[in-house]
Parts: sequence; structure tokens; C-alpha cells
Amino acid sequence: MTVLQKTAEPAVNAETARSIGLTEEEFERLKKILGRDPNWTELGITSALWSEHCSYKSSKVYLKEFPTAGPHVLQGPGENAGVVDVGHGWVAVFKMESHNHPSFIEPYQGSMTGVGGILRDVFTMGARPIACMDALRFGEIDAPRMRFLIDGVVRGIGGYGNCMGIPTVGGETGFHRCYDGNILVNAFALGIARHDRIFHARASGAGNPVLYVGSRTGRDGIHGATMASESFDKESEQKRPTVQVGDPFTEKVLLEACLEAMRTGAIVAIQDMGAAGLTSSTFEMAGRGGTGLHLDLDQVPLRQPGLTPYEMMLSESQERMVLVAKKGREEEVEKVFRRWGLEVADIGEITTTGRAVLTWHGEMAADVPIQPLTEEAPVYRRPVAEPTDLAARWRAPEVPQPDDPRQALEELLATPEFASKRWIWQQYDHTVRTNTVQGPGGDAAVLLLKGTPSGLAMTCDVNPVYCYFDPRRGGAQAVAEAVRNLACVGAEPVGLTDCLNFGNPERPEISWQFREAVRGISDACRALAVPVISGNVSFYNETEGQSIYPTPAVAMVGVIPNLSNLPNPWFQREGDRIVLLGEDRSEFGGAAYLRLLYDLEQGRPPEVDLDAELRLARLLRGLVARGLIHTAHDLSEGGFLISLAEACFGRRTLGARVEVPLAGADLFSETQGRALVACAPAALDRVLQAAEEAGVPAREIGETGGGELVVKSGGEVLSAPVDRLHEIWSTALPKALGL
Amino acid sequence: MKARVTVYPRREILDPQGKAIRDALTRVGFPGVDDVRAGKSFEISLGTEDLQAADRQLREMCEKLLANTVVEDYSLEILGGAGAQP
Amino acid sequence: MKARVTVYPRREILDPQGKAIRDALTRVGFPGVDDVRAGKSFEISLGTEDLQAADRQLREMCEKLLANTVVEDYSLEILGGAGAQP
Amino acid sequence: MKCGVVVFPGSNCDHDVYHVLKHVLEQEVTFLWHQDDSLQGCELIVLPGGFAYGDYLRAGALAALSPVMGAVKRHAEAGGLVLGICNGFQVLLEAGLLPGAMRRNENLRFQCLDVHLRTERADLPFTRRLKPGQVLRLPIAHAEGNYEDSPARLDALEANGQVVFRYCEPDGRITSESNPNGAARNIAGICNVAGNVLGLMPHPERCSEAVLGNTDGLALFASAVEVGSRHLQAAGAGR
Ligand SMILES: Nc1ncnc2c1ncn2[C@@H]1O[C@H](COP(=O)(O)OP(=O)(O)O)[C@@H](O)[C@H]1O
Ligand SMILES: [Mg+2]
Repeated sequence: MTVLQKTAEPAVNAETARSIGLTEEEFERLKKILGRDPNWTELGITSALWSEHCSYKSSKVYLKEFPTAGPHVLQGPGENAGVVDVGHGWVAVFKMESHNHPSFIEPYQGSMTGVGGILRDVFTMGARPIACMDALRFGEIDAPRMRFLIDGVVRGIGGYGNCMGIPTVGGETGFHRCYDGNILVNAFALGIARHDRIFHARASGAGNPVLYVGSRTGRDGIHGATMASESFDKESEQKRPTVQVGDPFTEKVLLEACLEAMRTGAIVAIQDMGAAGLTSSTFEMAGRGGTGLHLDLDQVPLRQPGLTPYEMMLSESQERMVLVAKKGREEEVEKVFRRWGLEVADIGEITTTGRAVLTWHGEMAADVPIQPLTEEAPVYRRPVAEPTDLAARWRAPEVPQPDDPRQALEELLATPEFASKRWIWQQYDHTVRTNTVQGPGGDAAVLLLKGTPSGLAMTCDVNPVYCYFDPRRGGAQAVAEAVRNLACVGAEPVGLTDCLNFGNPERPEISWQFREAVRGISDACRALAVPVISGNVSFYNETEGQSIYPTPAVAMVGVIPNLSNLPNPWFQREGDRIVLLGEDRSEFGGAAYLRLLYDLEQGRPPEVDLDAELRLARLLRGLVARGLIHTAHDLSEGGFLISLAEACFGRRTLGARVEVPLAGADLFSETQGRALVACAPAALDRVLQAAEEAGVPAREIGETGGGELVVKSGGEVLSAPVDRLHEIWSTALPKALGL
Repeated sequence: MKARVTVYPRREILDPQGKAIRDALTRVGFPGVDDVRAGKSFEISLGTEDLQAADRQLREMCEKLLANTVVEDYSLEILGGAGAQP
Repeated sequence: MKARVTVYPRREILDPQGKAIRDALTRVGFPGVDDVRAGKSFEISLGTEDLQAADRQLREMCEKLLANTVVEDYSLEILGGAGAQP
Repeated sequence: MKCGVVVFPGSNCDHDVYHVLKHVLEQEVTFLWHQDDSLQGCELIVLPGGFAYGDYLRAGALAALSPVMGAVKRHAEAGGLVLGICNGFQVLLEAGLLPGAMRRNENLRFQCLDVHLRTERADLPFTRRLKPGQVLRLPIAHAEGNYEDSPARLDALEANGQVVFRYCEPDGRITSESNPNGAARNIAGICNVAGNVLGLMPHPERCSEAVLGNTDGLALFASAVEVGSRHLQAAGAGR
């Protein structure tokens, strides 16, 4: 068998293999699989498929620990996105994915194409996307380059979702110097579909045509998947031409055309071209289905002439899809795409050989077996080592008392970390599609499930400082906080997706962080009965050897059976009674109070009592279902006083007077498993009784009303006009950005 | 001194706007148009009359602000005293 | 034949983008800049080599599509055979 | 009343408008494809929000040239009702059905928030259910809503009573703080001289159901539907 090796292409040897990301052993493994030397195209294909990004080779062994089954799960990890039943014949399809490296190089296009990619993952499954969220991590905000990145990322996320007409209803934004050289941009998308209308990316049926639809293929983003699997250094600068440009308009048209084409019944399988473009899409489809594949590369629509097979197979041009149609019914499918002004090309067919055969200009451009490159890609159990200074990291911090709690509160509210994120989400269309009952700004976003009494709730959470000091606790805490946020709107969790952002897994400490974080997430998912249905791993988040803090972002989706009693995260009415739920302790490991006011990061993060979290979540859901509360807001970063202040910042600000057994620094303790609720005086007894029955400590601490926030603990602790606090909080972010 | 800075998406990079405009022109009756590239144009009044200084300043402006050199190329032009713009 | 069309907001109309750029330039250290106007530039490959025909076509494109003459002015330029863009 | 919602490639509020007309107001509604030049006998035509043709070049510019706009023009000239919302308003401007032009928001950013509108004309087919001076709260979501025209033409617009909505404070005062995008004279919505064509930047369809917490937008659709039904009754009675 002779395959084409063009003279203009680099010679194939261990060294050139390494230059595109394959290790020597991997190169040998490939030669063994082929029984000969690969040509350059085959080498490129393999390097992409075996990149960390596509193969999950360093993470696979741990990801297996996730609980992935549950009564609602229709599709767990392994497809483009996970699928859960949300009742009334509907399913929710969702996933989260990172676009960190591209966004650091070019924030606008990088974040745009991140949103574009995750949306394709969702609509490829046959679901109409109805919501997006974005989890962002930036470095110190005063650096000009960081401001440029923040501005570009926010514009990009908005630019894509706004044009597509999909509301961005929530997210989170954090700032820490560990992201100075490596920001994180994680995009989440959720779609809905009827139960029996789900599509898969599993090829079948010898002789069925392989169709290419969407934008033409250019030279953009060649080897993006490999780039996402490397750390940053000066060389990355030179890889700039790999930047991909997003075209949300084409994607919008592609979305409509795909959903319409799916209704013809003539589509067997469909897959978007994401990382590693044509390679991963066709190989993964065939790999899952156990089929072979013949591609005629002369048929691939090109944006400019002269692309080589290597370039065609590795280009990451955006807004493209591959689908397998039923033989003889191509016309029906093609007609739909043409009507929407999109190009369709018949680029090959499904075979039974189990091989991918690529022809070009009448010659063989590549001929490789599929499964050994996909399902049987290398898997590594990398060395793991606990950090040697763990005991020192866990030493309990010395906690200074604030001179003036009011001043401490005001200072915290003015940090980018706690400041209102309105400046960000006001640039996102969050009301399009007329489903948004509660948009950004609360604990969880709430969407209508039109035609039913129910709603969908979603939230995204993680505390990287906790994860750095104790990745297992940090992982569990992220899940627990997400459950709590959902419970505050009365939602029962049905599944989660994650985006695990870590440093270089070849370093034993990073692998340890990863293993522990996955364990923590798994512990909490088991205890709280939340299956993991999809996710994404992003390694090599390092610059010049400086790793980010482990950041396993978690996005969770829940169902609210009935929207008629939905509480608010803010105080609604004067004279409502405020009840604090959960147990107060003095816990400051990794706490924001120490970090932001005293520049001190120290100690083991707060304990996560999963049983207590479960009891609290059940209680909150019960209170919402019975319509007993007007307000529910959980306590998280910053503790009691921050949450209390936030609850005063509704569309109309409203004060509160409370008396608590907390004083000084303890007002900012980050003990988990707590929430604030407010109810009409007449409902107070029932709220307290429900708490007692649920086994959740509860005490009435005061009432809402007036224009002041007054906290007493024996004597007066602080008193501040709410409008002033609100002013500080709401203007801090644009101020910090120099706007 | 007045100058014009023109910024275009790099050749090898997708230009969705140019493509959309070309398609629209074809649709409304200009079938001969086979390529459109869409860029930005800035007319800048500089506080200097020194050609070299102007050139240096303009380049710096482009690198810093006017162009995103990751995805765009720029070109410079000094306009005749009166300003070439109609 | 290749042509360049440049479209600018009309003089009498406020140009928020130009103003924002001028402010930004001043902030990052170009105090001498006293006016910036932000416009659009299109490079168009026409299917004709006839100068007059090209001019007619371009004018029509501008009136119909490329410029909104309520708030914008346009100007035309035929580019040398090689295309003047770098 | 038979209503038509125009679908351009890139329209993304088409389903939202359809939903309000069909499920909230229980009217007959159909989608109209941008390449057709027939309106299928619809009496009310809505150009919905979105990014028609990607809004490349200028918002609404490419859409204004599509075949369906020829039919919409004829419909408008014959006195038929046309409502352009957000991107639909931009299309109406570009198509010359309404005067003026849109520029990018003054702060050059996409803005999604609730604004207040003062009703300047309550006698139009679209506003008859409102009271003069009535203040509405409606969401906006756009990057190009900065309405502009020459001072002389703006004066004419005012003199003709073509300004229908202005951005205002909750109590109805017209201030520059309440203007979210820099629009000339706080203009949020205008009509043609005859009053049968209305364009506005805010999205009434996003606040037309109690479950979304705000129903201030419903009056616009309900007014138009009421006018339409009277037409029908009148026509029926005449026969
Ligand atoms: N990047 C973002 N995009 C959209 N919404 C955001 C973003 N960042 C923060 N938000 C919103 O701001 C609110 C506060 O976020 P956060 O403090 O993380 O909430 P919580 O502590 O309840 O998890 C949330 O409603 C969230 O959706
Ligand atoms: Mg919360």
C-alpha cells in the first residue's frame, strides 16, 4: 500500500512527530498500528486524535469515577452533550466547554468561537439551544492587558449569543492573580428537545453518504486541538495564525437548517466540526459506530485554493457540520440546507472496513484503521504526588478582627470579586426567547419550560482558592454550592456538567489536584444524587511554568415543578421576617475576607457536610413548593454579611434589621450549608417548624424594611444606608476597569 | 497633519462581513463582483507636521489600539493638507 | 478591476466611535490627536475592466447598499492592478 | 386577524412574536419567508428582532434589499399595518419606510436592560390601548439603537407627530440619564406620517405575559389586533 507523501511536506520521523505533539512512544505505537511509517497527513490526524484535548488520555482513568447514571439520565458522557429528562415529554441537553487558550491569544474571537462550539454540541443532538452561561476567570484587573482581555471576552460571548438569539442567563466571574497569564473562558449551553427526537453522532449503514455543510474550509486554526494541549510560552505567540474567526450569523442559519433537516428523517448521524475539525468529526462518528469511512477530499469546499489534505483534515474553520444521510435521500437534506443559503457537499461514504480511506487528486492521501486511533487511543495513569507542604497550607490562619465591620463590608463590596457583575451581563441578551423568568444576578437563573407549569434552573460554581488548598473539598464544595443555589429557587437537580481547568498533568502535583477534585465532585454527586452527564477537561493552563489554581467549574441544571411560588434572591416586602438556616461556625481557610482584606491565603477550606447540604436543599425546595417564602439566598463566598447585603440589592433596594450571634470577623466566616430566607410574619411559624422537621438549624434574626442595613449582636455591630452600599457595589466593576 | 489608517482582516482569515456583502451585491444585481473585503478606515488629525514622527505615531497607534494584529493588517497613508475626504 | 470604497459618517453627524477612539488614543499617550473619524473601507473585485462602467457600478452599489446616505458619505478609488492593499 | 411574521436569515425574535400573537392573543399567525414577495393576505406584518443577514455592513441594510420587503412596502403604502421591532425597526429605516438612521449605541456596547418609555401618541393603530403620556417598562437588547437624522428632519418628525415613544424616567421625565443609547431627542419609536407603520427599539413581545413578570408590551399587539378585527367586522357588515 502506498500513501501519498508530498515532497513539500516535512519528513516523517520521531522529531517531526514531536513537533506536532506526539511522543516517541506514541509515534512507535502509530507505526505498529499501521504496520508501516505514516505519511504526514496520517501523522497529523493521529496527533490531533491523540491530543489531550480530543483523547482525554490523562484524565480518562479518573473521570470513570463520576456517577453518571440516574433516573433522569438518557445520555451520559460520551456524546456531544448529555441528555436528561425534565418532564412533560421534554429533555434538556447540555454541556460546558473551555476556550481558554484561544481567548488568551485573541479574546474576542476566542470567546466567540467558544460559544459557537458549545452551541453546536447542543444542536447536533437535535435540541434547540435556549440558554447559555459563561464561567470566567481573570487575573488582576488593573493590568491594561487584562482589561483588554476582559473587554474582548465579554464582547465575544455577547457577540455570539446575542446574534444567535440565545439568552446568556447566568455565569460567574472571578479574579485572581493565578490567572494573570492564563485566563479561563468556559461556555455552557443548554437546549431542549422532545423526548423521542434526540440525534446521535454514531455512523452506520454502509453506502450512506457523508455530507459536509456550513462554512468553507480555510487555513484557520490548524492544530488548535494540539495547541490547547500545550502550556503557554513565547512560542505560542508565533502560533497566532491558528486563531479562528467566528461567524455567528452562519451558525444561526446552520442551527435552523440542521433542526429542519433533522425533521426530514433522512439523517442517520450528525456531528459538528469542533477541535481537530474534519478529523475528529468523521473519525469519532465512525469510531462510535464501528464503521469505516471513505472521504474524497477533492469535494471538501475550500475558502481558498491549494489546501493540502493535512490542512483540510486539521483546519478548525468554524460553523461546519458533518452528517451521514440515508442513501437515496440526500436530496431532501440538501434542499433544506440550500434553502437556508448554506453549502452542502457530498464528501464520501460509510464503509464496513473499519478504516478511514482518504483520497485526493486520484491518490491515496491516508489509509488508517479507525478504532485504534479513537476508541483505543493511548490512556495514561500519570504519576501523582501530594504536595509536600500540605500540612503547612492547612495550618489554621490567624484571623484579624475588623476594626469596623461596616468598612470591611464596604471594602469587600468594592472588590471586583464581590462587585455586581451587571456591567458584564448587561452586554448579553438575557431576555430573548421569552423564557427568562430570572436572569443573571440571582443564585440560579430560571427559565420557563413553555407549555408546562415547570421551569428549568441553572447555575455555575467553583471556588478555586478552596480547590488549591484542598482539591477534594473544593470539588465537593462546588457541587454543594450549585445544589444550594438551585434549591434557593426550588429546583431539584437533574444533572451536572463540568469544565475541569488544570495545569500540566505531567506534573505529579497537578495530577494529584485533578484526581482529588474529581473525587470531591464524585463524593458530592453521590451524596446529593446528581449525575454527571457531560463535561470537558482543559489541561496545560500554565504560562512559563506557572499553573493556575485548579478550577473545576461545575454547571448544574434543575427542574422547578411549579413556577407559581418562585421566591427572589432579594427582599421583596417591608416587614418580612428573616430566618437564617444552617449552623454557624468560624471557618476561614481560603476565605475571601482574609484574601481580599489582608492578602492572606491560608488554611484548609470549610468543611462540606453533604448530609447537612442535602437536608438544607430539601428544606428550601419544600418551602418554595409550599409558597412559604418571598426570598431565598444562600451564603457562600464572603459569608453572612455579604449575603445579607446582596439580599438588600433588589430592583428596589430594601433595608433590614437583624440581631445575630455573630460579631467581628465571624460575620464573614464561610461555613457552608447556610441560607437566608424571608417570609411574611404569618408564615414564620410554619417556616421554623419545617426547618425543625427537616433537621436544619433555623433562627429568626430580624425583619426587612427601611433604608438601612442594621446588624446587632448584643450591641450594634454596624448600620449603613443601603443605597450607599448599593452604589459602591453596583459601580465598582466599571470603575475597576477604568471606565 | 492628517492621515488615513486602513485596517483589513488578514488575507488567510475568514471575513464574514465581506462574504455577506458580496452575496448581497450578487443578489441585488451585481453578478460580476467576485470578492469583497470589509475593513475599517480611520481619519486622524495628528498634532505634528513631521512626516517621520507621524509615521512612528501612527504605527504605534495601530499596534496598540486601531488594529488587532492577531487577525488584522493595517496600512497607512498621509493625506494631502486639505484632507482627501470629500 | 479592483476598487476601494470608503464610507464615513457625514461631517455634521456625531461619530461616537471616532470620539471614543480619540479619547482612547489620548488616554494611552497620544495627546496630539485632535480628531478621529471612524469609517468603513471595502475592497471590491469587479468583473469589468472598463473604468466608466466600474465607476457607474460602484456608485450604484454605494447608493443601494454600501452607504446609508442619510448619515454617511462615500468616496471611490480604483486600485492599481495589483491591488494596493499590503 | 391574520398576522405575518417575516423571517430573514438571522431573525431571532420571530418565534417570540409568533408566540405572543398566537398563544397570548389567539390570532392566526404565519411566518413569511424573506425570499417570497407575497404576504399571503396578512393584515398585520411584523418585522421581528434579530440580526438579519448577520447585520453585517449596517443593521438592517442587507435585509432591506430582500424580496419580501417589496411586498411590505406595497402593503404599507396601501395603509396596511407594519410593526418593526428592534432589528425590524432598523430594516424599516434602511428600506426607507421610516425616516432617519441608526448608529451604534453611544457607549459602543450591546445593552440589554429594562427601560421606561413615554407614550407620545395614543391614537395610532398600535397605541390606542394606551393613554397619552403613559409610561411603559420594556426591555431593550441592541447595539445599534442610537437614532439619528438631520436637525431639520427631526423637527419635521416632531411637527408631524411621528415620535411615538421616548426613553424616560419611571415618572415620565425625559432626561439624558434615561436615554440608553444616545438616540436623538430620546427617540425610541417612530411612525410614518399616516401612522400605519411603527418602528421601535424596545421589545414589547418580551413583556406580554404575566409569568415573565411584566405585561406592559401586550397593549401594542392588542391594539393592532383590535383595529384589525374592526376592519374585519366592518368588512363583514358591509357584505
Ligand atoms: N460572566 C457572567 N455572565 C453572566 N452572569 C454572570 C457572570 N458573572 C456573574 N454573573 C451573575 O452574577 C450573579 C452572581 O454570581 P455569583 O456571585 O457567582 O453567584 P453565587 O455566589 O450565587 O454563585 C449570578 O446571578 C450570576 O449568574
Ligand atoms: Mg448563591
